[in-house]
Amino acid sequence: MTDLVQLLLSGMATGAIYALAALGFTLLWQASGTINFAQGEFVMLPAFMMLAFNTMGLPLLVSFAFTCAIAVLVLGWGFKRGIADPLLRFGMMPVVVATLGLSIAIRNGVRAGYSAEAHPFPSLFGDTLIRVAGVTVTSGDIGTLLAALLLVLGTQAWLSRTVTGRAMQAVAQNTESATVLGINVPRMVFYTFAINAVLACAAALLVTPTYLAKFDMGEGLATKAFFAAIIGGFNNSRGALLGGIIVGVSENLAAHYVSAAYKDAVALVIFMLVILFKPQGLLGQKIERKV
Amino acid sequence: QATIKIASLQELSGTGATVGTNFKNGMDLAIKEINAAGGILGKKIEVTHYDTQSNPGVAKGLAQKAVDDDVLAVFGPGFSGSMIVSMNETRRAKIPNFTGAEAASITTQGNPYVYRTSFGQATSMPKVARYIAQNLKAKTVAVIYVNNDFGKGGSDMVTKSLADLGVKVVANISTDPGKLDFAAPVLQAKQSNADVIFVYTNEEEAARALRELRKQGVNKPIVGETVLTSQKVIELAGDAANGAVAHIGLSVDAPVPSMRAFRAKFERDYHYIPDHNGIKGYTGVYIMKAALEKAGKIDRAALAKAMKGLTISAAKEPGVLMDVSFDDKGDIDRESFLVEVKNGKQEVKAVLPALGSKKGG
Amino acid sequence: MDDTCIEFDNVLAGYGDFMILNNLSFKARRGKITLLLGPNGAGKSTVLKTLFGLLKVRQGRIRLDGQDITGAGAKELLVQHGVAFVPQGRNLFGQLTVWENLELGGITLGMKTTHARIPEVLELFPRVKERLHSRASALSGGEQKQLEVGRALLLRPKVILIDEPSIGLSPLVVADVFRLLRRLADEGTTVLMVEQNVKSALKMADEAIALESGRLVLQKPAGDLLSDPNIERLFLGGAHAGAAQPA
Amino acid sequence: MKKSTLFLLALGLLLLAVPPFLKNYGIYLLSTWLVYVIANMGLNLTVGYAGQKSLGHAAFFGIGAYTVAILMQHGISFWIGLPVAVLGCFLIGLALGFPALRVQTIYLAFATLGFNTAVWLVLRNEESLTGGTFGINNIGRPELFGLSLEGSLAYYYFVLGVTVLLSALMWKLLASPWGKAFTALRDNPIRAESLGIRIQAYTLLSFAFGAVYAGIAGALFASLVQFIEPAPFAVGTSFMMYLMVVVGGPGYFFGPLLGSAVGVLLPEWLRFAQAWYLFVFGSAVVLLMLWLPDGLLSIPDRVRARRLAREASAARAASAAAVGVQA
Amino acid sequence: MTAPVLKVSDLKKSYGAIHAVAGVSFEVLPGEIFGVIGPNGSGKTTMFNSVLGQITPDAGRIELNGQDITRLSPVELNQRGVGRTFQTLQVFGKMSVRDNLIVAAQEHQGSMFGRMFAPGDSGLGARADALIDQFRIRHVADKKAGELSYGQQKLVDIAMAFMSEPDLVLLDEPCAGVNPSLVGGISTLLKELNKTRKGSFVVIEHNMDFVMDLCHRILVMVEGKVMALGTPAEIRSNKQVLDAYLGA
Ligand SMILES: Nc1ncnc2c1ncn2[C@@H]1O[C@H](COP(=O)(O)OP(=O)(O)OP(=O)(O)O)[C@@H](O)[C@H]1O
Ligand SMILES: Nc1ncnc2c1ncn2[C@@H]1O[C@H](COP(=O)(O)OP(=O)(O)OP(=O)(O)O)[C@@H](O)[C@H]1O
Ligand SMILES: [Mg+2]
Ligand SMILES: [Mg+2]
Repeated sequence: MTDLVQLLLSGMATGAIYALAALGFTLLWQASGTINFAQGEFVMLPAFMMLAFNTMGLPLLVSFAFTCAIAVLVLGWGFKRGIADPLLRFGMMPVVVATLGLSIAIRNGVRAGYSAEAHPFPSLFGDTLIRVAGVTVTSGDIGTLLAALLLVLGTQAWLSRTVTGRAMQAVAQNTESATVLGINVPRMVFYTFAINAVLACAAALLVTPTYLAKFDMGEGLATKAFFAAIIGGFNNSRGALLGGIIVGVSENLAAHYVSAAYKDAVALVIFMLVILFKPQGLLGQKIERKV
Repeated sequence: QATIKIASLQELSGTGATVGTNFKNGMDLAIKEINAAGGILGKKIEVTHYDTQSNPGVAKGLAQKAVDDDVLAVFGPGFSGSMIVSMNETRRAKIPNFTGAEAASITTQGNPYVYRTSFGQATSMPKVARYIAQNLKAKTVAVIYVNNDFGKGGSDMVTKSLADLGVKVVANISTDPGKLDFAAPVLQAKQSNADVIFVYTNEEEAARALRELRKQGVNKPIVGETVLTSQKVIELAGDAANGAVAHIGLSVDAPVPSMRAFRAKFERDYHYIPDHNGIKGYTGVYIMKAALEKAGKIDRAALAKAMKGLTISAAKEPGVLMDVSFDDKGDIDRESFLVEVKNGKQEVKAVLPALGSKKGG
Repeated sequence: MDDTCIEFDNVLAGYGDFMILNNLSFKARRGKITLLLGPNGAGKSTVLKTLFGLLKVRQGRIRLDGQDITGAGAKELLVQHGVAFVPQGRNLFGQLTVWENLELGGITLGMKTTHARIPEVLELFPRVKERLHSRASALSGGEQKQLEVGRALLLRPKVILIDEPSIGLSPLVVADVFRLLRRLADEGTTVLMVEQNVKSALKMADEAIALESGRLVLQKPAGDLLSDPNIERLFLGGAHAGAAQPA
Repeated sequence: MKKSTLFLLALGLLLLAVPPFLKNYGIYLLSTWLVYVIANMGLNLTVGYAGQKSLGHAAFFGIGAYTVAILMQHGISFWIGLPVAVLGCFLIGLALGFPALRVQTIYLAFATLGFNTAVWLVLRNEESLTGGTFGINNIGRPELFGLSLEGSLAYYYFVLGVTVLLSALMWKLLASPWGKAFTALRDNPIRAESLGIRIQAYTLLSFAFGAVYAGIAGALFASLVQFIEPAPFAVGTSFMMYLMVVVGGPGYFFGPLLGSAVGVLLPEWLRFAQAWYLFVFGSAVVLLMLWLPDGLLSIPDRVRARRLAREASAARAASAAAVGVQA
Repeated sequence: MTAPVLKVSDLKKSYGAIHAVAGVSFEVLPGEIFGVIGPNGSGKTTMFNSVLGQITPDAGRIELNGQDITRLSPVELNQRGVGRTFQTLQVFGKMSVRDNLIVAAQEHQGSMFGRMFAPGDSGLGARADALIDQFRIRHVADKKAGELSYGQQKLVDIAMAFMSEPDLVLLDEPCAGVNPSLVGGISTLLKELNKTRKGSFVVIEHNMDFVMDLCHRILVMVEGKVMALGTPAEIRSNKQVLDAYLGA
């Protein structure tokens, strides 16, 4: 029983990490109708930036603040001007491929220009072990889980409760109509990417202690985040959290109770079942077609 | 020819990037030194590094390119899969091929042109097994390994070596490359109640495994091979690394002055502490130098011939860092170390003599 | 100052390299309903899109109340000049609810004003009111059009550009909408409307402009045109169809 | 039409005449390029023509490669292995089409990605069959009419021949009503359905045919590299294939030719950039997309569209001049 | 009495609490032009889509020439000679107008396997050209359909429905956005086809001139139910219909 609880708790902590990465996907999907295949690198880059500030002697949270500012400029504004503005109107394919190219460039740029090594990263919540009734969790695990919850709910609320959030969604659904209504389309698109950049920084701050700062950390992160986002529901930010936790927990349970070699397959099976029978995801809303 | 042209095929991107980059940097350091000191037999070394992208298909093409370029020798690749493909090309062209790849099958094919610059698993695992069986007096072992050719090969080999010594592997736990959460593998190892836990993964995963082992309060001996106690893992795992023991073929923390000096030079040039792959690359070039000097001419056939049964003493050629010798298959032999992590530092518990010099250890 | 509200002065505009409006010039008067007529593909919708800043003007000028607005963007026109545009086809946010669509329609007004005005608009379109919390994509074709018209009226525009509002609306609703536009015009709003429902549109309009191949072919008071014996030939039989549209 | 025929002839001649003057590496690269051309032709059918977002193409590449490799390992000829691979890919491709009947766009992309991961897991874990992470070594090359294709040049010509043959077949297919049906399916499936186009059948077949091309390419790849392991058939390769198709021009017949060159040859040309070459490659892909969002092969289309637009403009201006103003 | 081509009995379709179609029954006779009118949101399009297999009705039975076709897929219906248009524009935007027309009928030429080897235009070029002329879209025949004006696309859409020479065609607001001169043309065309090929048509339309002139019988739907069914003259004088739909 304690074993099960241990696995569940551990899985939830890992799941929270996946959820943080998945959150960016769901945001971009809802608010710009795109998928950013460089999202993993959008987490990796701030991780290195923070590390750099941190090694320069700045406290972690100050490093985080600086990094956010730079990320909003580079990953937010730069991405909007450089990729979203020119390509969004051509549909999904060019954006997908441009972000694929971008991920190759960022990943290998960091590798060639900085380091191919993994670097340890300080944890915001420390690494204190907490033992309760035979089950051990770390303060980092709990902190990550709570932070993920907070960010997910915040993003969700922003999108669905505020008019700006809705305007962002409107732009994604029908840019021309949004223009006609006087919605400042470029600004909404910028908000979307700026928020995404900040989310990526937050994710970097929280996941890197576990993931370690490494040029290819984004690759694995992105794959898990895709799974999480699909399972939870791509058009729903809360889905990211649920999906992440399902992936994290099911991996652990599968590794323990099924064959370890096929442990990935369990998350995969859930993923496939969800896609086929509830493509909108567990929490997503169904999109009906109208003819 | 005015220079000695060599090609280096390394995993510079993709999953093997850390390995390949270390090897490359090690090579570059050695070449810089050698060239500064006048080269080999008066000729400078000219190296071209190629990125295999950790992909055997690319490695094969690059090996052909090296052959097309008529190089004297090829270094790498370090991934066993890539090496198995590319060594066919170098063999056909009779080009000596130095590699850091560890898979046993590389030197069992009777290819006279391959030479390892470090132990293969066939050499190292028996040493680890002997330590587990004889020093730790363990009866059962749980193996946590990474599910790629490196990890799977090692796990197979250690299982066999342990069985030879009457030790049983009671849990064989595979983990994926890049795995984050070691809760399940560690729990499984714990539940197997094995006397020893043997961890055989890449650096980052090793660090995570150590952390999780500490988190779940495992107090069984934790043993590894090379990676587990490497500088990187200690850096990444922090306190959790304390107490881990590993057999290390090459270590920058070996109690050998030449090794310390190498570490200092490497750190000066590249601003980080090399792992064993850095040493493999560095010594590999010096091994070639020694062999060429023994042959007395810059010639592929002569190099290959000189490599047969070559023994190099560190006193004569300090660049090899430690005395090494090669057998006819291309496998290397030299002293190795048993290392334990104490207070975040590697401490050598024992120096294991080269296989060739004396049995046992 | 004369009562010219909208003025196209030798405008050349189109899609990419395909010029649709060929040096088009016309004027529409303030507080009047000007009807834009012409065969399919004549460039009527293009006129409205160009005016609203959605297409680039290559040559010529567009003026609004004497002010040059060539090149002005949609938002500027909407906020500073009080121009609203109801395009042809479907222009809703299908995944959002009817209410949310209305809210977004008033985004340039601020939410307080918008929320105050929404009930007024809903009174005009009871059908839409009933579906207030449905997703817009679930509405019938005509209901969607009503919502679109309502969304534009929310802005209480000074100038309203409306592209074939009758598409999909049932006769009673068409009559309602036309009556509504008439009332707005009488209160001072300038209406520039494209319609294929020529007969009923002419009855409520002040002036008619006819386009063909992006050129002005006729500008007349609507009443004159309605009583013109040539109207049948012009718009119901397709007199000029010859050049652009071989029969 | 004439210009493109001329271009093709020139390209064909080049591909026939140049390789004997190349060294092994060049020949190997060209062979690899052709292998990817075949695979991407298949993906272009699925993605470019039929509009089905597939991120699982590498799975079929792997199935083809492993089928032939495993059979050859057991002493069965390449020439038996190849049809088995084709049949296998066709059937599995059909099966993968079924998700596409339920979901579209990104959901389909992720379903196929999941399929790719599943195949990769099997390749890696079923060691007794696939050699697991150790892969399969010493895969032979086939003989053709008693001619050995062991040499790299011979094998190159063999791959070239297969490429030409498969291109011709694809050309024929796309020129037939099927081509239009695929395009209709991509443009507007709802309308297509109402016109009696069996969108289910065409969806499934677009996957199946695409898979067959990938399978053949995989078989050729196995014999080319003579060693296979699971890594080249993981999701990353599917991404790369998708990238190649889109960069080349999805829905353009010769798109895969150029796209594969970008994916396979360009990184090699960029090696002069040393450690930075993949950075340069990634950036180049981004810039290419920004310049030509519809792919390299959209250039002629763009030029033609421009010309047509100008002509239409002129015609419109003329007819406008003909209508007089009445006031 | 002749057997009906299309027989719809007690068709129902609800979305939650909204009863979009609440029990509709009618018959369309061979060679008949059958009008369907009703206020916005009265369920006309939903009824169409239920009959045509686009959406699954909750209840009811649909027969084509005496055969049950309830829940058949749109493809099967088309193969049985039922053509249609949609209320929203539904053309193949990236294909030329001519290809739009050809693809609209090619699935009726030979077998699926046979088409794999057939010429690209399936021998339908002449038929497509005839329709292009009839709908006066010759000057845009080679343009991409997505780049046409609304009305032009509508014309292409309608022409597509006729390409496969169907026996029964259901048109959802064919005249919306079409220039009056061409509305007359469509009217003439329908009458012609109706005479020469004995084709039957069901037309949803808000253009009363068109409907009253063209249709033999008219069904009036209100709130998902049938309010009236009769000849144009009867409908025009129906007090209820006047109040609910036509206005004075
Ligand atoms: N998918 C759906 N979900 C919920 N409600 C729907 C859906 N589709 C249609 N409705 C509702 O059903 C009713 C009938 O719609 P339908 O489209 O059939 O009307 P219609 O008679 O064609 O109207 P119009 O003349 O405006 O086109 C409408 O009130 C609409 O809101
Ligand atoms: N996006 C586009 N790209 C290229 N050409 C276009 C585009 N939209 C419209 N056109 C062309 O511009 C011309 C005029 O179109 P416009 O939509 O202005 O016509 P319209 O007068 O509104 O016709 P309708 O009555 O059919 O709505 C048409 O010939 C059409 O083919
Ligand atoms: Mg128009
Ligand atoms: Mg309708």
